[in-house]
Amino acid sequence: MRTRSSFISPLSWSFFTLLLASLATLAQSSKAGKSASSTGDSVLVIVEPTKQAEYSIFLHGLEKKGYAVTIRAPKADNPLLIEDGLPNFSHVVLLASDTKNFAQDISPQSLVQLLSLGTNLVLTLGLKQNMLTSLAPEFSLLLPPPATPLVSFFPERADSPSMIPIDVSRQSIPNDILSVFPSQVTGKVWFSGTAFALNSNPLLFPILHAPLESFAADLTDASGLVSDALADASEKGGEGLWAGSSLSVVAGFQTLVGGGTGHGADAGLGENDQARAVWVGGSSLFSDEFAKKQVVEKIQQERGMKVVENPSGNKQAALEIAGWAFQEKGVLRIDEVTHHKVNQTGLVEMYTTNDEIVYTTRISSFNPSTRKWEPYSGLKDLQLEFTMLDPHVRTALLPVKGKTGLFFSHFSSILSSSPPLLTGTYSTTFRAPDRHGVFKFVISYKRKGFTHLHHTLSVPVVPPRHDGYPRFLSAAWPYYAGAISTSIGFLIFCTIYVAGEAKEEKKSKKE
Amino acid sequence: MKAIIFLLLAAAAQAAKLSADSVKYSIISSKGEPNTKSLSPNEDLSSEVVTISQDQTLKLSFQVVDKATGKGVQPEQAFLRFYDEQSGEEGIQPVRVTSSGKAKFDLSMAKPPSSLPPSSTAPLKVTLLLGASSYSPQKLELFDLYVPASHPAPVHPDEPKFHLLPELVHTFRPDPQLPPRAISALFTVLVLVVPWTILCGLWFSVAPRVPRLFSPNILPFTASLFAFEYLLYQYWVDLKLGDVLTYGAVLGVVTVFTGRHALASIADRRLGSQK
Amino acid sequence: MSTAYPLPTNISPSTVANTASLLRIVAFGLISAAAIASRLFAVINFESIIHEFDPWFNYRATRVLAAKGFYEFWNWFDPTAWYPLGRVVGGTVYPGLMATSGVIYNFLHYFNLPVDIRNICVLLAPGFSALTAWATYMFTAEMKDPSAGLLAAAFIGIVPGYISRSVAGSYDNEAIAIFLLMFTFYLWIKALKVGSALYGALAAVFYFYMVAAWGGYAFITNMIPVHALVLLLMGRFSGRLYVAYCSWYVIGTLSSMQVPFVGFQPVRTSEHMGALGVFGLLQIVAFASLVRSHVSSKQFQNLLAISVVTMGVLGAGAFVVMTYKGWIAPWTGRFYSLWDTGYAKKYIPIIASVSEHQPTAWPSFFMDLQLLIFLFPAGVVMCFRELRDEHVFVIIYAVVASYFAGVMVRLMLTLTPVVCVSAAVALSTLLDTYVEAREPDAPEERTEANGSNADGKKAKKAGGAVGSQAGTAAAAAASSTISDLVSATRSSAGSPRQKGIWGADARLVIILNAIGMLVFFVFHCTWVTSNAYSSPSVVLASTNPDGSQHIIDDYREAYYWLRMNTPQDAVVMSWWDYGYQIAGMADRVTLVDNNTWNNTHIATVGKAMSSPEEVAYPILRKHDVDYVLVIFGGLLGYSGDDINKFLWMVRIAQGVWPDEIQEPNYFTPQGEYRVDDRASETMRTSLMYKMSYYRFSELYGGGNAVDRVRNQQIPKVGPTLDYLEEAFTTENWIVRIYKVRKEDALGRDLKTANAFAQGKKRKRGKPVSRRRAIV
Amino acid sequence: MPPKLSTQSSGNKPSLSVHTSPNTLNPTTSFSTKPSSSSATLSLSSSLQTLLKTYTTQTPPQLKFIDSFLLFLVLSGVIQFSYGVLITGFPFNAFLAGFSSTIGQFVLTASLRQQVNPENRLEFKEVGRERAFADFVFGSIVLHFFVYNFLG
Repeated sequence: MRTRSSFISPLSWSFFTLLLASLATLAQSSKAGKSASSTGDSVLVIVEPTKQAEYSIFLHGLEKKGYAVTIRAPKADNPLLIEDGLPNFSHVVLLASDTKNFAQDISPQSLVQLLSLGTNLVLTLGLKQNMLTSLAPEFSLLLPPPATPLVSFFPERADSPSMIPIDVSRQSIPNDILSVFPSQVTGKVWFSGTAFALNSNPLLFPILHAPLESFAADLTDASGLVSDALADASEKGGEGLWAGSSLSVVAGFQTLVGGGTGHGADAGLGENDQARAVWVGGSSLFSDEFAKKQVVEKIQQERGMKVVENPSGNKQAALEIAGWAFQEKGVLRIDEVTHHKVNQTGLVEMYTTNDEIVYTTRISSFNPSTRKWEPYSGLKDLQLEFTMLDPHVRTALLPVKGKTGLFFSHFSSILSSSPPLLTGTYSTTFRAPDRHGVFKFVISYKRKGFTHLHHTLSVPVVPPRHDGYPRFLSAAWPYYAGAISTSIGFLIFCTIYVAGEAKEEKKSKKE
Repeated sequence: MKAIIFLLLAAAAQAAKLSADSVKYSIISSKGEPNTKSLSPNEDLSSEVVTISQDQTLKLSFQVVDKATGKGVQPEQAFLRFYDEQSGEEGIQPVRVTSSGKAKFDLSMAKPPSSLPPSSTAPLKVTLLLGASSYSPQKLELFDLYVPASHPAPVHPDEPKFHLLPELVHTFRPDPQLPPRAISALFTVLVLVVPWTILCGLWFSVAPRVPRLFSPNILPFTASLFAFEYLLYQYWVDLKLGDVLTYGAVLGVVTVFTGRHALASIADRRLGSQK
Repeated sequence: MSTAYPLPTNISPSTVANTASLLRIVAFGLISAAAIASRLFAVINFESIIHEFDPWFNYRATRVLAAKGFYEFWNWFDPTAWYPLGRVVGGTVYPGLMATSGVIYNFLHYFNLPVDIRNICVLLAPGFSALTAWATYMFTAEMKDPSAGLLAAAFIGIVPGYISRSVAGSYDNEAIAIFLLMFTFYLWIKALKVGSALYGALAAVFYFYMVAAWGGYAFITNMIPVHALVLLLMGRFSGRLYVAYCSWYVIGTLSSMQVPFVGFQPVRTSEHMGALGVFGLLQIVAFASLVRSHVSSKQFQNLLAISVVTMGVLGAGAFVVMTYKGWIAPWTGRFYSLWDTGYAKKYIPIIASVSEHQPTAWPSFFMDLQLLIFLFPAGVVMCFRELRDEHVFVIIYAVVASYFAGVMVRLMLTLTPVVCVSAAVALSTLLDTYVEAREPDAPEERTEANGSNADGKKAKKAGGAVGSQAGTAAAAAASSTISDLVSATRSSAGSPRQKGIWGADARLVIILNAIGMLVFFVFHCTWVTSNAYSSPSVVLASTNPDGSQHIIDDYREAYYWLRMNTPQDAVVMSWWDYGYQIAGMADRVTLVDNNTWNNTHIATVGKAMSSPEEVAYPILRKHDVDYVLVIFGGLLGYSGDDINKFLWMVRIAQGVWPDEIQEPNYFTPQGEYRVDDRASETMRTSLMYKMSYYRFSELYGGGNAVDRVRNQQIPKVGPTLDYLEEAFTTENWIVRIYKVRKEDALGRDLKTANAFAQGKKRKRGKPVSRRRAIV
Repeated sequence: MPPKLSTQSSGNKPSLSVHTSPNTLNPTTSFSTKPSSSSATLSLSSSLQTLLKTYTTQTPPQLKFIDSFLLFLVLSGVIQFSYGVLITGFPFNAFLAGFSSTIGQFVLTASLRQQVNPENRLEFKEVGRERAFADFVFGSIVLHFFVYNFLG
C-alpha cells in the first residue's frame, strides 16, 4: 500500500509541475506529423539544377518518407534559409559539393546559425576548395589537401581506384554509440570523394569509416611517383598523410545544448533546439549512379571462383544517413521529472539534510515507423547526479518494471489526467547529503548518435528546524532532573522562607 | 535479380599479382651485432614476433616484385600499417620504393615516426600494403611488433561525459553516540536523591516551623510562584515562546500584587514584633 | 551669607523641586525632538529609503519576519544568498533589530495603524536615538546630578559621532545597540550602587537584548568584569558588588547563549573568559570575607592566603589547559586586529578590506565630537576628584574606548557616549561653579540678567536649595544620590572660603563663553549631519553648476533593470559589497554578500574577477553565473568603484590561490597601479579591467578617453570580450552588467567561435601523432 | 545535638573546598617554604575548628536554612558537572542549562544571604529584607525561564 502511494505521487503532481515539459511535448507531437522526422517535414535541397536529376532516387525516397522537398539552386536568392531570425526549413541538404560560390545567404556563418536555430544539415564535401571546406574545420574535421580524393586499390576491381566499395557490416562501433546503419543495410556502399580525419571532439562521431587500405592521394598528377609524394607528406613538415581506417567518409555531429546552468538564462529541457549535421565526403554517395551500381564480389568455391554481382547499399544508406540527420532515430526526450520524500506525496520546495529522496523521470523516444513518441525504457546507463558545485551523489536511474508500470498507469489515470504511460519510467532513491545548500538534480545523458538529455532542477537542502532535532535524549536525563529539582527546591525554599519566620523572630529576640 | 556468372578461366584473365620478396629485418641496438632475419610473409597471420626496446632500431628491407615475372616494381602504394587490436589505434607509414622496387624502412624508438600509434602491452600488428595500378594489390602480414608502451591516446576533456561515469556516494558524518541509558539513569537518580536527602536532613534540623503556610496573606504568593514554575516547565515541554510571554506577563502582574501583599504583611509582622 | 545676585528666599523647597523636575521634563522633551529631527535630514534631502549596504539585508530580513512570523524567521534558510551554499540566516544573524521593528510593526497593526514596514525601519534609528538620550541622562545622573544628565542627553542627541550611524534610513544594528549599551551600563551602575539583584537581573536582560542586537556586545562583556576587577584590586569589594556582578553574570551569560549566532561562545571563546574569571574570583573573595567574619584575623590570613592562591592557580591552570585542549577557542582574528593594526592586512585581508575597520584619522575625532573632545579629559579628571565606584567605571570606559576608537573607525561609536557623559560632567561642574550664587564674602549683591541655559541654572538652584537646607524635600527630585550631592555641594561650597569667584562679571564672561561654545557645537553638528552623514550611498547627489542638486540614481536603475529583465532565479555575480543591495533591490540570487562568512567563496569571486576570461569562464559556469555586475566610476569620477577595490580582490584571491594570483603582477614594473596603456599585461587581461573599460574609449569618439578617478588615459583600442557580452550600462556608467554567454553549440571555445563569426578563416590542420612516449 | 552535627556539615561543606585544596597544593608550597608548611597545616586545622565553632554558634538559623539550600545546590551542581565531564556533555545546551541553573540559583541565594545577613545591614541601606527576597524571586524566575528555554 505504502509503496503504491509513493509511486502514485510523482504522477499525481508532476502533471502540474512540469507544464513546460508537457507543452514542449505537445509542440513536438504536433510537429511530428506526416514525415518520419521528429522535428519537421520541410527539407531544402541545395543542388545545381543541372545535377538535380542525378539524385532522383534519393529525393524520391525522401518524399516517400513524407518529407516536403524544396529544391534551390546554390546561386538562387530564394527561398531564404533564415527569415526574420527564424529558419524556413526543418532540414537542409547541401548536395552542391563542387560549387565554387553560393548565394549571399548561404555562408558558413549562416549554416552554423541554422544549426543553433535547430535546423538539421546534411553537408557534402567536394574535391575543390569552397565554402564548405572552410566550414568543415569548425566541426573539428581535418580535410586533406584539395584535389586529393580517397583512393584504394583494394579489393581488386575494374573501377578506378577512387571509386570505392565500403563494407558497412565491417564497421566497428562501440556499444554506447548509436549505429546509424541498421542490419538491413546489406551489401557495400559505393563511395567516391574526400575522406577526412576527425579531431577529438565528443560531439563528432564517425558513421562510415574509410577502408583500412584506402588513402587520400592524387594518382593522376603528372609528376608520378605517388609513393614518394606520400612519403614526403608523412614526414615532419609535410602536409600530412590521410590514410587508413581512422579516416571517415561520413561523420555525424550533434550540437551541444543544455550544457548551461539549467536555470535562469538557459532554463528548460534543451532537446527542442538540438540539431544534427552530417558530413559526407562526396555527394555521389546519394547519386542514382551509385544507387544502381552493382558490386562485384568473388567468392572462393571448391570449383574455382564464383563471381557474384550484388546491388549496392547506397539507396538505403543514403536514406539512413539523411534519416539520422533529420532526427528520425536516436531521438530521446524527457517528458517529466518528479521528486519527493520517501513515503510522502506532494510537492516539496525544500528538503532537510538526510532526507530520503525519490527521484523519478519519464523518457520517451521517437519512433519513425509509427511517427509517434513512445515511452522508452531501453536506457541502461542513465545516471542521476545530485550536485552542489560538484556532484555529491551519482547514482544509476533504473527503469521501473513494466508490470508495476501498468498497475500504476491505471491508478494515475484515476488520480490525475496525466497520460497513462508508466513504461519509460526511471526512478531511484537516495539520501540527501548532510550539508545544506542549493543542490541540483542533474540528468545529463550524452551518447554519440543520440539526442542529448539534459535536465537540471535545483532544490534547497536545509538544516533541520530548531524543533527538528531529537529531544529528551537519554544522555541529558541528569540535566533535566537537575533543572527540575532546582526549581522545585526553589519553590519549597520560597514557601518555607515566606511562610515561617516565627523561629527567626525568636532568635532575633534572643539576640 | 542477382546475376551469377561462372567464368572458369576468368582467373587467367586477371592482372598480375604484386608481391614482396627478400623481406629482411634486423634489430640494431646501441652495441651493434645486427642479427638479420628474413621472413616470407603471406596473406594470413604470421607467427613472427619482434620486440624492440627504447634504444633499439628496427631495420626493415624488402623488394616489391611482380609475382609472375619476378622483376622489381615501383608501386604507388607501399604502406606499413601498425595496428593495435586492443585499442583499435592505427598508424600508416608510407615507404619509399626505388624504381627497382627496393625499399628500406628504419624504425628507431629513439625518435619514432609520427605514424607510430600509441601502444599498450598488446603488440602492434605490422602489415605491408602494396597497391599499384594495373597490378592486383597485395596485403602481407609481416609480424607482431612489441614496442615500449606509451601514454594512451589523448582524449577530449569532455569525452568521459559521453560514457558511463563511476558512481559516487556521499560519506555522512557519524551520529553522536549516547552513553548507555543505565549510566544516565544512575546519575539522574544521584542528582535527584543525594542533594535532596541532605537538604531534607538539614532542613529538619534548622528549618523554622511554618505556622502561616496557608495564611491568606502568603498563600496567593506561593501559589503564583508555583504557577510560574509550572508555566516554565510547560514551556520546556510544549509551549511556544509567544504563549509563554503572554501568560508570563499576566502571571507576572498577579505575582507582583500577591508578592507586595505577602511581603508587606511579613514586614509588618517583623517590624511589629521587633518593637 | 552673600550672593552674587538675589536669590528668591520665599520659595518653598518643594516648589523648587517641582519646578526643577518640570523643567527637566520639558528640556528632555526638547532634546529628544532635536535628536529625532536632526536625523531626518536624509529623508528631507533624498527620500525615505534604506541606506547603504547592511541595512538592506536587515530590511529584507525584517520583511520576512513581519510576513512569516518569528519562528519562520528563526528557521529561515536563504537559498538566494551565497549561491549555491545558501545561508542559514536564523543562525548567522543578530535578530534583535528585526525583532524590535517586528514587534513595533505588529503592535501598530494590532491597533489598526497600517504603517508600512519600510517606514518603521527607516525611522527606527531616530526613534531609538531619543531613548539613547534618555539612557545617557539616567547614566550621567548617576555620575553627577540630573543637570549634568541633561547636558549629556543633549550632547548624545546631536553629536555627529552617533548620528553617523543612526540617521533615518541607516537601519543597522548600531541604531538600537547604543541605547542598549548605555542602558545596560546604567542598570549595572544602579545595581552596583544599590546592591540589588533586581537591577542585576534587569541589566542581564538588557545585556541579552544587546547580545541579540549587536556583535559589539563583547564590549559590555569585558567592560563590566574589568570594572569589577579594578574595584576588587582597589580593595572596594562589597556585598553590593557581589550581588550586582553575580546576578548580572549568571543570568546574562546564560541568556546570551540563547542567541543562535552566539551559541556556546560565552563558555568556549577567550573573549568571554575574563568575565568568567572575575565571577570565580568574586566567589572566592566573598567566601573569604564570610570566613573572616567567623575567625580571628590571624588565622584568617592563612586561610585566605592558601585558599586564594589555590583557587587562582587552579583557575589559571584550568584555563590554560582548556585552551590547549581546544575546549576554549583562542582569540579570533578580529580580536587580534584590535591590538595589532597591521595584523588584519597580513592574515585576514577580508577584514582589512572593510573601510570601517581602518584606523581612525585624527581629523575625524574633531569632526565627530568637536568641542566635546576637549571637554572629555576634563570630565575624566572630574571623575578622579571624587572617586566613587561609578566614576571608576567611567574612567575605565574612557580609557578603553578611546584606544579602540583610535584603532577602528567604527568603534568611534562606542567612544561617543562616554565622551558625551564626561564632557557633560565637566561642563556642568563648570556651570555649577560659576552659576553658584554664593560668594566667599560679598558685601553687596549684584543683579544680573543671565540669558540662556535655563536648565543648568535652575537645576543648580535645586541643587543649591538642597545644599543650603540639607533638603528632605528635594530628595524626591535628586533621588538616591542625595547624600553624595550634599557632600559634593558642601565640599564645593564649604572649602573655597578664601579663594572663589567674586562678582557677576567674571561669572558672566565664563558662562557666556561656555554658551558660545555650545552654540558653535550645535551649528557644527547640524552642518556635519546635513552634509556628511545624511547621504544614503544608494543614491548619490551632485550639484549642478547653478548649485541645484542633481541626483545620480544609477544603482537603482541597474537593480531595477535586473529585476525587470532577468529571470527570477538568475545568478548575479558581483563583489561582495553589493550582495545585499542586489538581493534587496533586484531580488536576484547572489554569490557573495556583505555577511562575509565564507572567505573561500569570496576568494573564488575575487579569482574570477582578477583572472583572464578563459580562466574565469569555467568558474562562472560552475557557479551557474548568468550576469556579472561591476561598479565603474571612471566616467563620473566616482572613486568608490571596483577598480579601486580591485587590489583587495586580488589579495583575497591570492590568499587562497597563491600560485595562480600574485598581487605584484597587477602593478607596472615601476610598481604603479595603472589602468592606461602602461598597465601590466595581467591587469589588462583581467576580467575586472575588461568589464570596466569595455567600449569606454568609444564613448569619446576619436578623443582621448580619460578615467576621471585614476586621471589616466585609456588606450584607444579598448579590451574585447569573448565569454561575456554587455547586457546593460547605466546612465552614468556607474553600474555595468554583463551576461555570461553559453557554451558554443559546436563545442568550440568561445574565442574561436567569435573569430569564426567575424569571418576569420583558420589554417588547415593535419593529422598529428597521437603517440606520447612515457619519459 | 543533631542540629549541631548537621550545621557542622552544612558549615564546613563550603570550607571543604578549602580544606582539600591545600593538600593538593602542599607540594608546591613546600618548595617555597619548607619549615612553614607544617605549621601552616597545623594552624589551618586549628583555624578550621574555630571556624566551625563560631559558625554553629553565631549564625542565625535563617542563614543556616539558606546555607543548607546552598549546599543542596552545590551538590546537585557537582554531580551534574562530574557527569558532564566523566560521561558525556553531548547535548551541550542541556548540560549548560542544568549546570548553570544550579550555579545561578546558588549565586542568587548567596546574594539573598548577603542581603539578609544582619552583619551587612550597613552595606545594603536601600535593600530591606523583603525587598531582597523580592529581588531573589525575580532573578530566579528570569533565570529559570532561560534555563528551560535552553534545556532543549
